[in-house]
Amino acid sequence: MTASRGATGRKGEAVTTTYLEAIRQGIWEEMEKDDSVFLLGEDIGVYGGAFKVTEGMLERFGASRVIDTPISETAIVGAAIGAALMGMRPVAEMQFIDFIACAFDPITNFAAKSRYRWGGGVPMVIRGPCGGGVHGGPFHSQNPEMYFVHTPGLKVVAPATAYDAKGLIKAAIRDDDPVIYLEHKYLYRRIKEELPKEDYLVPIGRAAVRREGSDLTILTYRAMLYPSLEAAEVLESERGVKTEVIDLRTLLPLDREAILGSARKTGKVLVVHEDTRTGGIAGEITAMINEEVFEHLDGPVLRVTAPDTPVPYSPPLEEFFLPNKDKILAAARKLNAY
Amino acid sequence: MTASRGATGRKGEAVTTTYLEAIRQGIWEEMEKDDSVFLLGEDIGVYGGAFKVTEGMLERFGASRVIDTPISETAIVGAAIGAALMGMRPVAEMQFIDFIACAFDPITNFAAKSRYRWGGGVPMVIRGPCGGGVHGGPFHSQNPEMYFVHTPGLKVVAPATAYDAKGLIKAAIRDDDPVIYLEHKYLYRRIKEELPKEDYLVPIGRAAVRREGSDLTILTYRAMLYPSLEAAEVLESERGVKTEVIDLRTLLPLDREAILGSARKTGKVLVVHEDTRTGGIAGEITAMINEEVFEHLDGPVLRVTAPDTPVPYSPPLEEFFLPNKDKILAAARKLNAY
Amino acid sequence: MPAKKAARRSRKKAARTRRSRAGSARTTALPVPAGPIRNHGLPREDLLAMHRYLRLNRMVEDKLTALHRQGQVVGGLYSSLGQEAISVGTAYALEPTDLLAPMIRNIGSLLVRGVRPLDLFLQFLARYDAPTHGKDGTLHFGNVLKLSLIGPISVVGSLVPVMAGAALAARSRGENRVALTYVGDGATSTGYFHEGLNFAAALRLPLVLIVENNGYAYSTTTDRQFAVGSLAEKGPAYGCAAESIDGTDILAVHAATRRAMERGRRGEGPTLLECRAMRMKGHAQHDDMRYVPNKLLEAWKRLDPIDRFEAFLIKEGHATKDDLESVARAIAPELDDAATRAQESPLPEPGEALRGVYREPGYETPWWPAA
Amino acid sequence: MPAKKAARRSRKKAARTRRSRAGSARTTALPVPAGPIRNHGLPREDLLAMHRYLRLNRMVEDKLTALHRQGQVVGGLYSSLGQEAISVGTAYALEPTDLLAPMIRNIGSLLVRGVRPLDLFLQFLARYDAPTHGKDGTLHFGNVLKLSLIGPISVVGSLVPVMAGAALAARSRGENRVALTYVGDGATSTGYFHEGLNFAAALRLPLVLIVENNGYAYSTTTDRQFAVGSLAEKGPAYGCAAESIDGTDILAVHAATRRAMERGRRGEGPTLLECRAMRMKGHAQHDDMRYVPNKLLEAWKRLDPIDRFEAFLIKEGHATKDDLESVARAIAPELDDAATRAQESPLPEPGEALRGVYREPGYETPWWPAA
Ligand SMILES: Cc1ncc(C[n+]2csc(CCOP(=O)(O)OP(=O)(O)O)c2C)c(N)n1
Ligand SMILES: Cc1ncc(C[n+]2csc(CCOP(=O)(O)OP(=O)(O)O)c2C)c(N)n1
Ligand SMILES: [Mg+2]
Ligand SMILES: [Mg+2]
Repeated sequence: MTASRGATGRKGEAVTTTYLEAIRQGIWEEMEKDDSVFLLGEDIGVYGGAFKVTEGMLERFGASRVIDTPISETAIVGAAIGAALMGMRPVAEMQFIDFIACAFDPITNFAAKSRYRWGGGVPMVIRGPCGGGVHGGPFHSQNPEMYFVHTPGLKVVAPATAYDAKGLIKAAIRDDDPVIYLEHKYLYRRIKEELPKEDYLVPIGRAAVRREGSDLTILTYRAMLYPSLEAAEVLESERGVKTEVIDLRTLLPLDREAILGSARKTGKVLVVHEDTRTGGIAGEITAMINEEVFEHLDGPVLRVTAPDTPVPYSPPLEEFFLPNKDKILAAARKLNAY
Repeated sequence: MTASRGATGRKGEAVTTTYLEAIRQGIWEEMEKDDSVFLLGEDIGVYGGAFKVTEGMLERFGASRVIDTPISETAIVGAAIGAALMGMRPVAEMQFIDFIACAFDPITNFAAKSRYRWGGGVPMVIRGPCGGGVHGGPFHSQNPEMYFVHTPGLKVVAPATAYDAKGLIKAAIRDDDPVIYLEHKYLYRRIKEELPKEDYLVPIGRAAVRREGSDLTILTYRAMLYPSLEAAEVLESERGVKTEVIDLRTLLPLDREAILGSARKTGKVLVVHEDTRTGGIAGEITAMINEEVFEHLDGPVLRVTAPDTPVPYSPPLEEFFLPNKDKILAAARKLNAY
Repeated sequence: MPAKKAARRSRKKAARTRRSRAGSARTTALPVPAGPIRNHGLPREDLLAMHRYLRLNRMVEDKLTALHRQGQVVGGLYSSLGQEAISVGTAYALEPTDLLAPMIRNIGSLLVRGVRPLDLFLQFLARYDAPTHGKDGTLHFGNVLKLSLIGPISVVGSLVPVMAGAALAARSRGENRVALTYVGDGATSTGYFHEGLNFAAALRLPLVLIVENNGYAYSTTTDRQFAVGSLAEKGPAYGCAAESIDGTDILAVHAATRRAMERGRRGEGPTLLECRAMRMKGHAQHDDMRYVPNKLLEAWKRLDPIDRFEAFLIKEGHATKDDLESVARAIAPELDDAATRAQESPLPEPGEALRGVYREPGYETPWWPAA
Repeated sequence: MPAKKAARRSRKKAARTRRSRAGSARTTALPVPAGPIRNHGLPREDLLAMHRYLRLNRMVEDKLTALHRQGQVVGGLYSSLGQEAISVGTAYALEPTDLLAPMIRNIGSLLVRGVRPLDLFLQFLARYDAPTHGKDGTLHFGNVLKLSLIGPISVVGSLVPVMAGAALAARSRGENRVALTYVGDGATSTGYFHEGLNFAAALRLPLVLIVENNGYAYSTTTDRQFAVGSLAEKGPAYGCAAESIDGTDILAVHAATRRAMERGRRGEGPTLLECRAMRMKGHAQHDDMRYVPNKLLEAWKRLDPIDRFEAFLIKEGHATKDDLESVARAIAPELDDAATRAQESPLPEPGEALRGVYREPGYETPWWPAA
């Protein structure tokens, strides 16, 4: 098994890489490059991870760099902090991101505040599968980003594409501050693309324009990029609304320039997120836009989000819960009417 | 020692009650009234609590209703959940609210989601001292409200006055859902007022207009009410800007009617919070106002907040960190210029 | 085996384990040889009732597996194959008013407590008439008032302090109820386990904490989870009684649970009960458990809890082979019927997703009485 | 006392404690009678150096108390009075490259590690030249590269997994360094303690975990925190060595730390070392500790760690009374000078509040080398 397992497609096909494989490749390459990078988490070694993100790594890098831990999220993160303070670059996996709640104190009180307090930098990555759409129910579907976006000292990234999944995990590992890397399990095997052969990074803090437009801006990230793009397509083809779609990619720090620039250009901004509504990142973005480019707004900043409930389990409930193309279209039409 | 300890002032003086004593009275009255109410936390019994909020309660209600626990925030909240599911009404103290991070999983994954999932209501209160201004440093000064405002299934209250401190703790205890009650340690003994003799509640979910005005609205809560009122005074006396000051009191659910009504009336809204900026509640309020009353806005919704850093320790740093009257005035003047 | 003796014995074993471990390939240990099943005075009707629950446990799970293969089950499916004696033996030992909280593999405990197979199928098929209206799946539900049953969440270990609190509530109301719940070997590494058990011990709460040591936490062998040989060694650290018992012997499980309950009712605080067994299937349906050595599975297969109990019942003259087979024959059509009814039952209406986050007067959850 | 024996003995004691507790008023136990201090072969210069650190520890705290009374200390002030032998004995046992992380009462450990009284005064007075630039107070700072020192946070127990991780990092780089940190009796109830110690034990990390059992967690007596008599009983639950020692005997502390370090370096994993002492002041300056019975304080006062060690030094002929007094005389002006310098040192500029949340090239923290 090699790092490029996923990069060799069936004969004759273009070589495409899944989102999951992209994360794996990114970690693999950083492990090859830098001895101070190591992994810890539950079932990441012998089993290769619940979703197989770390498959083959134990065999390649050995048990001292790929550490199967007890079920101890607090100790996993705590130990990662200790190792990071020593100059290592640990990458800790949460088997499902929902269990990051068990490590909330070491993340928010220890890791996030360490550098500010005494200069003790914590170059650590915590990653794990987020999000719904696979009927995981309330404890295997959450989107915890705002807990960390509201914690100064952390960085938070949330890739939507295979390219970014790889580029961001590599950037996160090389970053000198603690990065919460929030991947989406729904995208793991559904999203693929051809990746560059050479080493590349996606810089933390930079959004990407996925589709240019001048009439309306959709700001979104992670899995919601796809229904947003579909909606943009419909808006343009059916109504002639030239819709810009921006993939935030990094949630902390937000790419102010990209957000404000597009808002200034279109004057109409819709924020779409899978996370629940109240206290979601749409609020932060709306505040930022109000403060900086209010006079350019032709309508209110609107949002399409999950409602304020736990993530329900039964398919009709979860479908109702998740934002989708139609909900985005409805909001965009409302906004467009301004 | 009696519940009304604080209610008997020095001879001849009006009978005033401190904010701290008001919380204590509220708990005491609910303990007297309802056998299912009990307290648990660190040093709340023999010692009466690090800030003496539960002073005298062990003597009055006995060790089975005032429980000194081990240093186990997860178990404190976990046990409170178990007892609440059994129909009790536990009130758990966090010695400093900063340590609530150690109970993040039981609060957000267990308590908040229980009723939704299977009807298992969790009538529980978690309370503790928040906020800065006393040089407590990064771990004794935090304002953790947004972690809970972003968690569907919880309610979050944050009193600014002694009247509300008492009325809200009583309402929280009687509430059938989990309530995070976030008191401010700076106000404990600095704020007093005369309280009604009779039993009263402050309903959860209702803001209070602290000062009426028609030109500009300041939305704020807890300790920031006071510099906001001072600023409003200056605005009106020096500039003739009739400034409305609304004390949110409850952060989840927000009082939409009060917020939107005032925004509609004045068209200029400033949100002031002591919590850090990015992901703070100002964002949520800005989004709500954008969505609902955008056409009534005469200027952007602006915010005055703490910056995105841990709470620093040294007095000049903490003073610089905290919002104050002058910062509010500066933002209000900017807003007023629209 | 009384706590101290167990702890001493297992400590010796631990020392041995540690010594041997350094060199050898890391794996979960083979079962210790099982002693004969012994009846501690249970009448025949109890023995047969327990047998029926064991069989029901297994057949409900077989049915769920079949439904899963047909794509009917929403989400994951966990199995208790090989561990049924733990669920059934512990739950059967309780009085109906004792407080019970299952973890994900304790479907047998729920059956004993009176949850119908239909309720379970509705849950796994995520139907509106399920105990959660389809908002959550698997065994994630409870009913405190009618069944003294508290529902779990996925986070392992979380029930330990919750059940300590439930026991506390009962005691403070003068009710003489014990609280029983489960953790796996893996879950003993959580802060929840530690804080909850210590809290119960410090407050002398009647908590019976069953540790199902099934050799694995997902793919992780016990020697990579902790450095003790037996999890009963953890009891003395909390000043609480501990025993390590054969979890494939339902009567041993039942008897030990009874001892623990009595300790609890006498005010002696919690008991930690390690029940040793093997997880005979993967972590969940998707897991082919390639990581488990065959010889381990074979050794444990000889200790199948139902086979062992049936042999005992026959040998002791409580039942004939045919009696026992007729139990399965009687259960099968019941389960077919329940499965059909579940499949015919409607999914929830989408708008149900928005209801019941907070108390809503008038809104009914099927398993929780309106206040 | 070797681990097993200690655990057994303290278990017996626990049983006794539990029995007696039900009836009696709840309180922390009186000290067990102390044995004589014995030298395990340390040369005189080490003995005198340790004595000097003990004295320095106490005098630095006395100075801080004086500064606190003058309103110069920003925020709370914690004391290690009665516990100095634990900080000094453990830290002195380490090699300079061994990893050390103090908790709030371990000012003595920092002094041994080379932190100057001036640095401490600057911290407590929240000055710009303090190790944290005034962003945090007390002992909340570290310096990994120059002092192998990791800084704590207020959350008790949190250093346990952090130091396990530090030990792991060192091991993975082939460095033979042990990691040592502290918890109080109260902090043993945290999930951090459990997960961290178990993690270290499962990975066999060279962690030396000192439990300072000073009878109280703030106002809470040990019997309301846990149901064991000695915290060394917790060791076997993790499969790790444990000892319970007299924390007022600096040489016993030193020797036990050395044994633990050797175990760690031999690859035998962590050691739990309970050091028994008494917190002779309130939880912090504001606390008059009305809740502590006088007779408890009196009993422990007779076990003052400095008095005991001085009596030993005199008795064994290592020093005269005057030698020892001259130590204090030499320290006093140094501290006066350091305090004056700290008081004359500037507070941070307000804008400093915004700096250093993330890595900022060019921004220097005094105690952390720029990358
Ligand atoms: C705190 C937490 N971390 C991770 C998980 C993911 N997870 C689910 S079950 C499991 C293994 C549990 O092992 P064990 O406790 O031995 O129980 P078993 O599955 O063997 O019954 C893991 C890691 C979880 N549910 N909770
Ligand atoms: C997790 C956590 N909860 C609560 C506190 C508040 N607190 C600070 S010190 C203390 C008591 C600590 O007792 P112990 O561990 O025995 O240490 P000692 O003060 O006796 O040295 C408490 C409750 C804290 N710092 N961390
Ligand atoms: Mg297991
Ligand atoms: Mg203590």
